[in-house]
Amino acid sequence: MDMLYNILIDPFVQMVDAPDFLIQVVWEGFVAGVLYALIALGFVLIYKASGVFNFAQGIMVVFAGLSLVGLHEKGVPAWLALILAIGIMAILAVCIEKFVMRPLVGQPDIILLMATIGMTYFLIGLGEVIFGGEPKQMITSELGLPTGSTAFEMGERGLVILQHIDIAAAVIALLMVGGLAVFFNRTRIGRALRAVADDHTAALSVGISLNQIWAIVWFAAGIVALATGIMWGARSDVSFALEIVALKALPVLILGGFTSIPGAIIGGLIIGIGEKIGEIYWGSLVGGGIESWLAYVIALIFLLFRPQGLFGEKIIERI
Amino acid sequence: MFYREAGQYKTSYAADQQIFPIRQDRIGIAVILVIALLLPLAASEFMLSAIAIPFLVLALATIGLNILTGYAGQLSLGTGAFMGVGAYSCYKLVTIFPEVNVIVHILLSGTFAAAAGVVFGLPSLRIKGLYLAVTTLAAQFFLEWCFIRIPWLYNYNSSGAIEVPGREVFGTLITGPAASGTARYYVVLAIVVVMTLLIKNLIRGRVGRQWMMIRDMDIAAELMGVRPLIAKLSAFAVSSYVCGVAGAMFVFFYLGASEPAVFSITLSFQVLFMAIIGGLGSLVGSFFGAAFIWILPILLRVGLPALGVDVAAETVFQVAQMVIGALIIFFLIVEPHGLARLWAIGKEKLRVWPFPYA
Amino acid sequence: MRMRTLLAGSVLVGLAASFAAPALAEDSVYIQLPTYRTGPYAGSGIHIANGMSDYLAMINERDGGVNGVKIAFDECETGYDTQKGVECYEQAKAKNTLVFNPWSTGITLQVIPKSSVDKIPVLSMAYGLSAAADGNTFPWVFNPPDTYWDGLSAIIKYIGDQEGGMEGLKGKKIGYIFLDAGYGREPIPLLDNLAQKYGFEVLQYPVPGKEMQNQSSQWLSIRRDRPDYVVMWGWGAMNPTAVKEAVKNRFDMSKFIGVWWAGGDEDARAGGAGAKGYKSVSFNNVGADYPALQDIKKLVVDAGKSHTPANTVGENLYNRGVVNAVYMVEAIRIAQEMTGKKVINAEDMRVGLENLKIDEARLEAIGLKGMIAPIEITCANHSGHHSLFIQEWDGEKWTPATDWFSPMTEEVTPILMQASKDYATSNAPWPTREDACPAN
Amino acid sequence: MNAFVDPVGMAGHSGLTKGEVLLRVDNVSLSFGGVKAITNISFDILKGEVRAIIGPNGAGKTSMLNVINGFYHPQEGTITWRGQVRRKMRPYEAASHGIARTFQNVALFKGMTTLDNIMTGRGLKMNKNFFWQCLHWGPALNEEIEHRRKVEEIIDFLEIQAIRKTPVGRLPYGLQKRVELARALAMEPELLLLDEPMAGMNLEEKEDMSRFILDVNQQFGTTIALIEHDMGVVMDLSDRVVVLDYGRKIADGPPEEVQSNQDVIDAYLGVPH
Repeated sequence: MDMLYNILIDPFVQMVDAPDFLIQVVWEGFVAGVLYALIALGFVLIYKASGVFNFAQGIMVVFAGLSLVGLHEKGVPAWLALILAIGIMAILAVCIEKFVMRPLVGQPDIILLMATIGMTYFLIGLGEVIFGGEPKQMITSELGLPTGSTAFEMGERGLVILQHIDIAAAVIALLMVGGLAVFFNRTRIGRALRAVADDHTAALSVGISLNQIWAIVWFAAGIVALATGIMWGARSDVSFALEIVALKALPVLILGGFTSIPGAIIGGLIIGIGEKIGEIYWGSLVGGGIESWLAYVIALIFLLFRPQGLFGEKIIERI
Repeated sequence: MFYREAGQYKTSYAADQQIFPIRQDRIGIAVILVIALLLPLAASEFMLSAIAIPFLVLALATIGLNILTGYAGQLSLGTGAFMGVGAYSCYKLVTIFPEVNVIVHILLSGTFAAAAGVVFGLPSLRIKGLYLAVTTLAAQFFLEWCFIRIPWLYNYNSSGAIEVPGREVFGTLITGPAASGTARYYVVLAIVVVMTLLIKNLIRGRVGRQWMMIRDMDIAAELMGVRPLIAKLSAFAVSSYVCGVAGAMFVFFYLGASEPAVFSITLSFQVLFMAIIGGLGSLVGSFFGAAFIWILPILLRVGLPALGVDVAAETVFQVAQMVIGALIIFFLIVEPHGLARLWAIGKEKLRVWPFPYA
Repeated sequence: MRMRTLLAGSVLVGLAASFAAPALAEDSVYIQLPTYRTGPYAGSGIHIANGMSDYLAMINERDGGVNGVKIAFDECETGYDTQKGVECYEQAKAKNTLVFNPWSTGITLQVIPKSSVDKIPVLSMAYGLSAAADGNTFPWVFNPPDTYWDGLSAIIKYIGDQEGGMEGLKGKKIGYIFLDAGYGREPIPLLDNLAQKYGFEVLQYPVPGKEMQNQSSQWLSIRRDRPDYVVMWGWGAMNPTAVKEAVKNRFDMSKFIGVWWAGGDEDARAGGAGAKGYKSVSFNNVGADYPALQDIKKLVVDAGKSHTPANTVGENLYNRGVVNAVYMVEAIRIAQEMTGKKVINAEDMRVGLENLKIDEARLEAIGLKGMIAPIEITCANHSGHHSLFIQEWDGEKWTPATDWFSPMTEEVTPILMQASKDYATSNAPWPTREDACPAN
Repeated sequence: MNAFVDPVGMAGHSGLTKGEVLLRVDNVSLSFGGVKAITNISFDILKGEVRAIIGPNGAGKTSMLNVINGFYHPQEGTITWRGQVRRKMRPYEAASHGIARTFQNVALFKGMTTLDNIMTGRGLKMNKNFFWQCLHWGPALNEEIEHRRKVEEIIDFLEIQAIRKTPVGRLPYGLQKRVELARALAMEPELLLLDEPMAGMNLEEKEDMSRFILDVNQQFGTTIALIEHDMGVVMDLSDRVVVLDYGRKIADGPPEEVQSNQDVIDAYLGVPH
């Protein structure tokens, strides 16, 4: 009886009792969700254009963040370091296209997935050789990002604290999504990209260069990775442990669908907010720490009812 | 010239269906087995304990994953957790029934992993491909959490770890810290060889064909009378059983003690690599893959400094990691179907050697 | 083709050579240092590794080794991964290391059962299995100067002092945020005991290893529960994230106390100005003004014989790495005295460690007076419940916030003995000590 | 579901005599979302005959086969199989009831050899349990060899001995079609559904295939329902023809009769509706 009360009633009582705290929890979930969504966005971009499930997105986040901070540590001014980091992501994109994607064109999904895992290994090693293994502080203020926080008083003891960097993260994420939407729908390259996504061979036959498109897509994913690296780095620090956080994008992806940009955003928010609320209001019932698997279970249950994901079309099997 | 099957006629279907229909292959496998049997005479303790034993155990785990992914076509990222289920159940069995032969426990522990595999395999009836892979991560992380959170599993040890007690079989200590590398090696070798053989049989019979039908074209398979529920879940069960046994052996014959972090996603990936680099859907490939992913980095780490390349330990480690990453990509480009396919191509070439075409 | 054969051949020769025991020169001993300069825990591991190897290098440079016996040492990268750790151990065994320092609780747990069989002492300085302090049960394992239980009791004692005595703890809420692994879970039984005894409430906030950099849930819960103090058992990337989150959630930093492994300079620095007041319990002082550290700077770091950045010499984790090396060097010295041999082996090393005694005079001679408290290991007690102190982050560096004080030995000892007994029974037949310790 | 399985050999055969109704489709309708694939179709298949289903592209022919072997479940109408009205039925149940088929786009198991592909057709008739399977010895081995013998008979019948151990992915299209037929025959079905068995074949291959189909029908007495575009083949092979257009039945009867039906001619020539 007590247990039922704890599961079914008590969490809601808590929520009503401390609405300020609930708002804070939802906000934290929202910010985490935005960051998950950013990582997921990188996956989606590449999957859309090349059908590759890019496992290396996580390490690309780390790599991008490390390049930025590492260059700054070497005495490069922040703005120049940012430009150089973007440049490094461009070089990386070209290399990946030339040395990995091009030779593997037309291989089954799982082979391409494995290749990206191979890339992950390579980049971890490379990153550690170049930048060393110790975590680095994100150069938040040097990049002109806000660092303070604003607190809103609510009621007697109520308090909602909003970190400026989190607000910035949300704004940047929004801008990136908007920018990508414009890029996909309004530019020539964007249209070519969508054509490639629909059918590689058909795209080739109308004179679209796959190699060029892929390099551009990987570059776009690299920029998304850089943004993610900066934002997440500002929340904790830039280190190789960050790579593990990227795994969180996977449930987001199956929720939102591998090919849908709005799906990535909404999936990210559902997972972000869902797991925070779950952990804080229900997690303590089983000793806490359930965040490590809650997102996957949410996604799994969801998939059982809707195997095609949030934005996917209903699958009609044919033979 | 030497590797040629000309003149070897099969006069019965039974003879035609042997695992090694070609005489030279039979000789080859016999030689390998003899070498494996004699290895402890020549090898150092380090080679046995740090290379040979984990190699064999991981090869078995790879075979387990290969059943699921290579033969039944269901991608799984939860291998590490299923190995963990095997290891923890074996630990519980050994501590609850100390008088029973530890090898019995190890073989039994797989059934618990099989049960876990079936439960987490249920979504495979509705979910396919990469989506399924992500859902197996739910198994990975949930089970990992259980290994930490259910103190009963590690007998309430304050350290949260499980330690392998010493157990004897036929008067020889085979587990625990005092067991010699040689004893542990022979037990591992025996279990791995026997299980590989049994699985080979399973795969070339009706059950294996059902799995491959589901893999190659699940709809057609169903139209031909395969029940997806049974075929998929049996693949999950057998695969997890094998992984569970491998997990139990990993702790009992290699690590000697273990904490939950051992069965993390890293292990799952490691085994997946072995399966893919070796070649999905190939048993011999599982051994190749395990050798590539397990032995090569050790050779690099031990070998580079020994060559007189004077670099810091972590650099060797990092370079080894880069080399492995690059080699994975290289092999995928050269032969996406893994080392097993390279091996098969090599054998075909050898059959007609010294002529380029037959 | 010839090139390839040549290469393959030389690899094989090299391998064969490396598997064989290294041909030691007459006057040197070998120590393998398992370290991790890569992976999620590298942030903490690098400084430790630097401190250890620099001190050993300095001893070789300045004194030509210990009593003329050079210390040959090399690192083995574990990446904090147990599989690699076991590999390093097997390698170290093959190369006849004097002592094995796992630097990871997981690896320590793996090697403890093997150590007594292989006769290699395991030195797990203030980590690993707390129960191993019982020298009667664990003759081959050493965890000086203190166990986690000592550390926790010291923190509680300190909190009690802040509240005007232990009775002030009554009705207080103490939050415990920890890495959700054996390491973080070990202190919980003692924490519960103490809570019962002193009437405070314990709130647990586990941080899964995968979520080290994503702690907002834990800190939101802390904000909701408003504990009076928060105690942290963290390592690697978990620490800086926790400090940042604490600052973000406006937790009173002076009431946030970490274990010694949560006291890295970079851990605290991550919180920026807001981290001022963050505390951690410690058994070594920071700073590079000690003569021994000056020697390291002069002979090793500035001489370009190490990749340590000069500004990190004297940081908390670096100095702790030095302490670990000091224990080893002193143990070698004592072993030499006791056995009369110059070149000792691992079994002699165990004797050295078991009789390790560094008093004030010796500290003075080493050139580390004031950095650490005197220490003494006995046959029965391999840890020693030595004095600790609380240090505080002043925004730039760590400064002592208290004097040295001793942990609650009387609370720790029973739970420690019980744990050691449990370990031996659950791992029966656990080898008994051949030369029983004299009863004291 | 195993009621019909006869482990010894001639599984699933009902004992109906030639000319009796084996399967009847009554008023079947099928739609996906709002799209109607089949509207109110009724026809029957008699034991021992060759029944053709023809019609222009998109007429719902393949959907009809899919309904018959349980892959799609019609929203309306019933299917009577051997005199029993069938409710919802899973494809594997249809298979165990003696319905086998081939596919429009070859649906062989690409990772397996010809021999293994055909052996899969014997799966329903093999029943040695898991543990014998692991040992691959004694009863399991005998079973395997017994079925191998059957499969070898089919291999001889379809003249594909030379490709026995070739992975099917490497075979040319015509041979793949033949292996697929072999696989279906290995099931010893009572009703064999062939979805465009001659699509993409050259004249010679078509002749071979026609010969095999007739032989199967005459030698084994297997009832055959086939979809085919080549009118010549249809007219030569089939006893009766049912014509579909836009999901509706527009004609049903012997080939000559259907051939002269005005609706059929219009459908094929594309007279606007």
